[in-house]
Amino acid sequence: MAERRSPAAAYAGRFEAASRGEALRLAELPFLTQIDVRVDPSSPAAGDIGDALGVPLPVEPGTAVRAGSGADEVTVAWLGPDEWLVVAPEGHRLELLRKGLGDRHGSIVDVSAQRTTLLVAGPRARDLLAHGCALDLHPSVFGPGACAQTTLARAQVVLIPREDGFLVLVRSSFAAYLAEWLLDAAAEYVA
Amino acid sequence: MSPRPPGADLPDHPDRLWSAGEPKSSYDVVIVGAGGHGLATAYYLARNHGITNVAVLERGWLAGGNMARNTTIIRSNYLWDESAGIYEHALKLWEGLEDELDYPLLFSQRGVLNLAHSLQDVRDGVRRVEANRLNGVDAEWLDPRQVKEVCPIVEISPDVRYPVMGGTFQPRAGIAKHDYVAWGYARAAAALGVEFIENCEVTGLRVSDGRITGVDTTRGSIAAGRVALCAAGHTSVVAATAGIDLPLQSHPLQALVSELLEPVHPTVVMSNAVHVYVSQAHKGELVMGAGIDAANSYRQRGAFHIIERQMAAALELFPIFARAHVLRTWGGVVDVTPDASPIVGLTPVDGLYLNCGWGTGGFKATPGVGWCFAHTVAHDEPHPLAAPFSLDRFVTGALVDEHGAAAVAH
Amino acid sequence: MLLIPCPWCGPREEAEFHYGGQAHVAYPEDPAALSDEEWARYLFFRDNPKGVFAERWSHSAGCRRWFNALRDTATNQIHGVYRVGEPRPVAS
Amino acid sequence: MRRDGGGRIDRSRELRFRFDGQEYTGHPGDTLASALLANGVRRVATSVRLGRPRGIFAAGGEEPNAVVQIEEPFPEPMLPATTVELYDGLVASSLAGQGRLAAGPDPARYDAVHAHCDVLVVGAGPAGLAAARAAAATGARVILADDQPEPGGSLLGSRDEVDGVPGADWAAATAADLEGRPEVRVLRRTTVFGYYDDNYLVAVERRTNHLGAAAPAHMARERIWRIRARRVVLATGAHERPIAFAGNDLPGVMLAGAARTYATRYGVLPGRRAVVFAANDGAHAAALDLADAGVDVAAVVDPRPAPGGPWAARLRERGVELLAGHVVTAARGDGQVSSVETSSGASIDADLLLVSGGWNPVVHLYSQSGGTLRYDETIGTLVPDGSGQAVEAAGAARGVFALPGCLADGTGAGARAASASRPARPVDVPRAEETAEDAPLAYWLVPAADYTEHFVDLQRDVTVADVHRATGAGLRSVEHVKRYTTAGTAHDQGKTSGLLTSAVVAEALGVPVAELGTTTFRAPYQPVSFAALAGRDRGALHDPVRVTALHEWHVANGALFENVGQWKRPWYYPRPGEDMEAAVLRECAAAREGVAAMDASTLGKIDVIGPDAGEFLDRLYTNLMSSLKVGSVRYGVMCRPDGMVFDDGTVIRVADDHFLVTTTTGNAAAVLDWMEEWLQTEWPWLRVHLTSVTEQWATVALVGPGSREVLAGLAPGLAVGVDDFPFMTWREAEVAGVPARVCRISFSGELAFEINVTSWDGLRLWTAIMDTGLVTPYGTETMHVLRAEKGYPIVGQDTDGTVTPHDLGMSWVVSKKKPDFVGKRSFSRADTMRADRKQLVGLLPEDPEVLLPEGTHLVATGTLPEPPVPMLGHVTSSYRSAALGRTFALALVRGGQGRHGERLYAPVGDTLVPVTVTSHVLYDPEGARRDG
Repeated sequence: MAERRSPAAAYAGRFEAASRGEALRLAELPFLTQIDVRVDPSSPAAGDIGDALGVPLPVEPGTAVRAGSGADEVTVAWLGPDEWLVVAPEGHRLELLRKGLGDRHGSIVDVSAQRTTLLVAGPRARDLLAHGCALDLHPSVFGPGACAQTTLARAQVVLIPREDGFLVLVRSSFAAYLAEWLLDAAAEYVA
Repeated sequence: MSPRPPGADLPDHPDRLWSAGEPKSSYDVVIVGAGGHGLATAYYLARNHGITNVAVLERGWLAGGNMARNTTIIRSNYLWDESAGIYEHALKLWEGLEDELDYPLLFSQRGVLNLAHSLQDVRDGVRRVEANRLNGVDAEWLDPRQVKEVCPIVEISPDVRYPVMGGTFQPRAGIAKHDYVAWGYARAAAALGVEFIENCEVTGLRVSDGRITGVDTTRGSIAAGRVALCAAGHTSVVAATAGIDLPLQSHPLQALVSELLEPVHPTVVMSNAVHVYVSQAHKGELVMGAGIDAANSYRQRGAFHIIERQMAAALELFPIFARAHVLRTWGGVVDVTPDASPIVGLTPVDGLYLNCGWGTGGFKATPGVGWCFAHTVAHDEPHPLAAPFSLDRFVTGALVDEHGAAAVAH
Repeated sequence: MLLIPCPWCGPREEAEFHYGGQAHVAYPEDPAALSDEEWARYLFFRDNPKGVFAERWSHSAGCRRWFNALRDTATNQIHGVYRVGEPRPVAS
Repeated sequence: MRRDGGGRIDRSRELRFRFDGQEYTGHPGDTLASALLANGVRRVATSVRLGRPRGIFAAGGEEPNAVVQIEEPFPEPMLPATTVELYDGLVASSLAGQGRLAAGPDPARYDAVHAHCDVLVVGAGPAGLAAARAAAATGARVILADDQPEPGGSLLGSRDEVDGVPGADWAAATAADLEGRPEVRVLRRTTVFGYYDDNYLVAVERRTNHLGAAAPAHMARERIWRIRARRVVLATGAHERPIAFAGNDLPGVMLAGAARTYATRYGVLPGRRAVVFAANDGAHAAALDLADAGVDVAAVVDPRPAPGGPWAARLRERGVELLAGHVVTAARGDGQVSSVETSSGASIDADLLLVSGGWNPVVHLYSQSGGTLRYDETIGTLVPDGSGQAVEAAGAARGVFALPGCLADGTGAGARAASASRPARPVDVPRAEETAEDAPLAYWLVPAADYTEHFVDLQRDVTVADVHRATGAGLRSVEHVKRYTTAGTAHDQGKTSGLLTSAVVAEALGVPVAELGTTTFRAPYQPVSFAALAGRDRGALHDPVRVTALHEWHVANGALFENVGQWKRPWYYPRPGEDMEAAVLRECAAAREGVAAMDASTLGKIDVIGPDAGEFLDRLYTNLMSSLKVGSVRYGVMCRPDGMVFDDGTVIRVADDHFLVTTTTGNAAAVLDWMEEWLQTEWPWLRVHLTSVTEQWATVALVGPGSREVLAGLAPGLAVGVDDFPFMTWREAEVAGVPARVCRISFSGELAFEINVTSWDGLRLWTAIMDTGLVTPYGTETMHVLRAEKGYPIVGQDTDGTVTPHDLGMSWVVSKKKPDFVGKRSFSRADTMRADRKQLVGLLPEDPEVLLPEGTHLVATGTLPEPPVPMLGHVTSSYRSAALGRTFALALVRGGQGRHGERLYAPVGDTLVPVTVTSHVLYDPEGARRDG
């Protein structure tokens, strides 16, 4: 029986080849847990979900929090005034969150396979993304702790800056397009 | 040295066109807007109906609005009977217009191709062609190979993102030179006694007891027995002064030209799916139009990303254009109705007549609109070809939904 | 390309937004009670001013929130944005 | 004509190039124009209308004459020779106004990039460099863009000093300092060509052109910069303007400043013996520089009665004749200037006639920003006069022409621009020598009896006589004159001719230039290639290709694909030797008689969660959703407020407060937006959340009488019997070892199951299904045949935005109980109540082999009357049916629901095909097959 397969699996080799130089590192981080959380941020339920996550839901637009490490690491990204995306290693705490919400109004939806996560890192990561992203990615504006839903090339993405690069969360059906686009844009940096 | 370009052989303009003057205090008919529609209406009022005490008021310079900004495509291959009726009437008039006006209009019946890029485009295209034929409008369905025969530079490889799966072709369709058309009408109307007043913006419609009495303008008040609105994108603004709300939204529409190039493009190609339409004008420049901006605006310029997308689409269809250059971009303001069809006819105000909502289709309709609207103004009742385009249809629901037929109705 | 200040995400490119036309056109309380004329006005008639216009936008490629903006259609200048449910500010 | 020394060219290297078939050489640092002049080439073009010889007139992008065709390394039409950097192997040819496109594909790459800054400075001349320097000193993020290969602007073509060093050296040092700062970006060879709303400016960087055939293939040849700037300083300089006199188009007539640039920057003498015709001191200075470079300046003709500036004195000191109060009346020569006639009666032998009617600030971008312009009578030109955007012009771009003024102006503007972002830091103003100059005279037109050789627009061959003819024809607007004469519409967009045309019109009409105004400045400032604007959005990247989790399997198994929106969907899977018809008949038969499977993952899926979810859906769907039981599935239709069908799909109730809605493939995003719009803007009190899960799930439709058995084999834990698992219910189960949600729904009328697994597991599920060896994969074409046989409409194919659910024969899906839902009110409008609306019917061609083309219309009579022929409707779907053993179609027909059994005619080509109208449900109308 075939194994499960991530949306950008076919690009692993080309990502690796593009990452051989000093300039860039490209990779898919497959099978991460992703949970879409909808809840009134001022409600007790929001607090309980934060407790379940081990970190409060960030209420400042365009921010993300990161807590824990290893298998317990979790990133919570603000997507909207009552919406967050929880990103964590595989097999993470969907049920804990459901328990946190209880039967109060809100929604906890498993969207792990809705988007896949691409890592764009290295000294030229910002330059690479600037070819297709209209946001100001300067670290003084969009550094660790920030996040954004925006467009990269012609795909909608969630961008989460890290110390050494960016997580680019892209809808699974667009993953191949975006991978091709990134590799094409990277031609000048990896040649 | 290369051969003499066709620009060398363009016809000269007449030595006498018209003269714009000072407004009189009163006219039988005031036409608001000296664009193509206003000028053609004035001409046919005088020629067909003998009404010559007419002033055409223009807030800027004559034919300086959308008439000066459009991509000059002329066709009549519309889906719905109502549209085919008025646009085909226009096309028939186009075919005799140079003689009628005694003016070289560079009317060139080089055909218009509408490309299909999906199975649904094919269905819609065949549907339109078949409707055209039954309506007596010339139309053909072409397979990709035939598309290539009509326009050899079109990329018909099945390997592109949105391959060409065929196209409709109207051989009698084509282009004309917009300025020459306006000037031809203006000159002919002026010869019949019509007056043109430039730099004269209508700031209000004067209504008394439910009847129009005149207009207020930046050059004073002018009395009028009848007032005909031909103000395109600004119709809402003018009509609002008489308390008339219209189902119109005004949007920027952009177009551009390239430098002069040796002839490569023998026809007109339109593609709704990739939002581009292109022809090569007589002097050799590629003339291209893009889609409209989403948001309402009266700024006569559009957003740059629309131009970028238009170029990407153009190069998918015409890889040969890669190193052509955009010389100039510009925008017009088009007034769009909910069903992408115009409104032509009477209003709740006696003696006030409405001609608007042509969206992207105004230029090609010019003679037909002028003819029908002049009839409407002269007889105080809609011309039969314009009757389906009443304001009332939005109440009954009897729309002429060209949106359903095509994303854009260029 | 306008720079539209999403009331949540801050200034973003126009291409991230979806245009929603005139703001404050409420769905009728009881459509069945309306005449054809009144229903047609709800369906099809919208203001089209040359000047300040209260209009709706959705930050469709961002936080997906609908909001309102006051924009001058003659200059494209945005005088202010406000969230659904907030009162229309006085245009500057 | 190359000088022995001087200039910024690298004489140690020689570049070979060809022009009009002749071999020449030049040096790095040359433009094609300077290299041609150095080789004594004077005629570089033929005019477009009159066929007159034309030479090089300017030294920059404003060049109106020397527009050439690049032939190699790759054909490119219509480039000003003044903007083409010379490279080895360049082959170019002269043109007569019309360029040539390459026949083959352009191999080059192009791209685009977004950039943000506190201060964008456009132009790296003295004012621009000073502005960037002042802004950068505060630590602000600065972009300095300049169209030349090296910064310096006018300093490169003059002998002025700044801060005690030659201007070009100061520019190089300043640029080097700027480039060393981490927050400053200096863009060379970059032309800012558009200024849009909200300080969005676009520029094109020419990155590899100057490398010729050596350009690296992986580098983008041109790059569009999309720059969002907090503030903008426009230091775009000025263009010198010509004067209209007889023969002013002859090769050898050149702008005075251009001639100085050729001598000083490129080390080229544009002629040996010159007459200068100018009404400003700057041209006197240029004359002196040219004299120093070795040009014999025979005379300076100056219409001003007594030009007395220091330059005039120095000219006199050198023995140059100064004809004050005089004008040049004609340039004479056969193919190029050989003599110059003046109003003093003199005829002076010269091969070079340098003209300067004054300088026009380059206000194009300022105007594009929405800025207004004011006519300045003293310098006879348009200057910036206020913009709604955060921009200011500096230096020559706002009419400050002298070097010290430019440096001070730029410094001030740069500091002000940065102060919006950073605390101010005092910066010293670079020093340059002050020269007291006499007031210039705005001089346009040399009076004459005959104006047929006084050119205003060289590239369009427009003369003063042409302009007079236009005004004589009654035209009063400069826009009309432009269109009548075509002045200002050529490749240079009137950079040198625009204001001159206005002035000639103004004089003809007897009105001030200020009153007449000028034509609008539009983007792009310089022509930009289509390819640069398209960037990398070409070919496979033109528009995203969306694929499902099963895509690789479809490709590997020979599927042909249909574009549905951005998706690639398998269309059909031909076996060797099969055409589409054969493949589809086979796939259909498998679904009707055996088992077949389709990848249905592209359907949109939306989780609708919250206590008011049922009520919310009741408001949007035409039928009742709140009554749906947990564990059940219901089909629904959504209409727009105008009552026309917008989308359809199934809704499953996952839990009391949780529905999962499916949408059509093409409408998924639109439906989500639609739902959010109603929820957020109309019913914000409803406690509902919407989450797209389209790609969370891979969906496989398992169809056919044998599907139950296949599913049972794959899902041993699932009770699949007809009573255990009734139609329109769903179950959770493990299928092929993968957790799945299985729905018993059918879009074919057959017994069918829709299996949803996470998209990671999609391929696994599909492979397991195919590995049974029992299942035939089928594509969208077969899906369409199957659903059409059952009369199920496809939104967008059988509807076109003018069709209600009633028209589709689906009144059963319209609730009569609900007081309201979106669209309901429109069902009682006059037009939607008409009995003769177009309604969905089936059509059976009388000849069962005849397949009606989709789009065919229907008429009532067996012979066609003269057009217009009344049309009754059209064919929306048409297929050859394996199950029916014949062709059939669906159609929208006027009053169709009352026409069952009627014969109509379908014009196909030249024949009229008789067809019988039937119910739109042609296969298994009793629904007997859905339970297997």
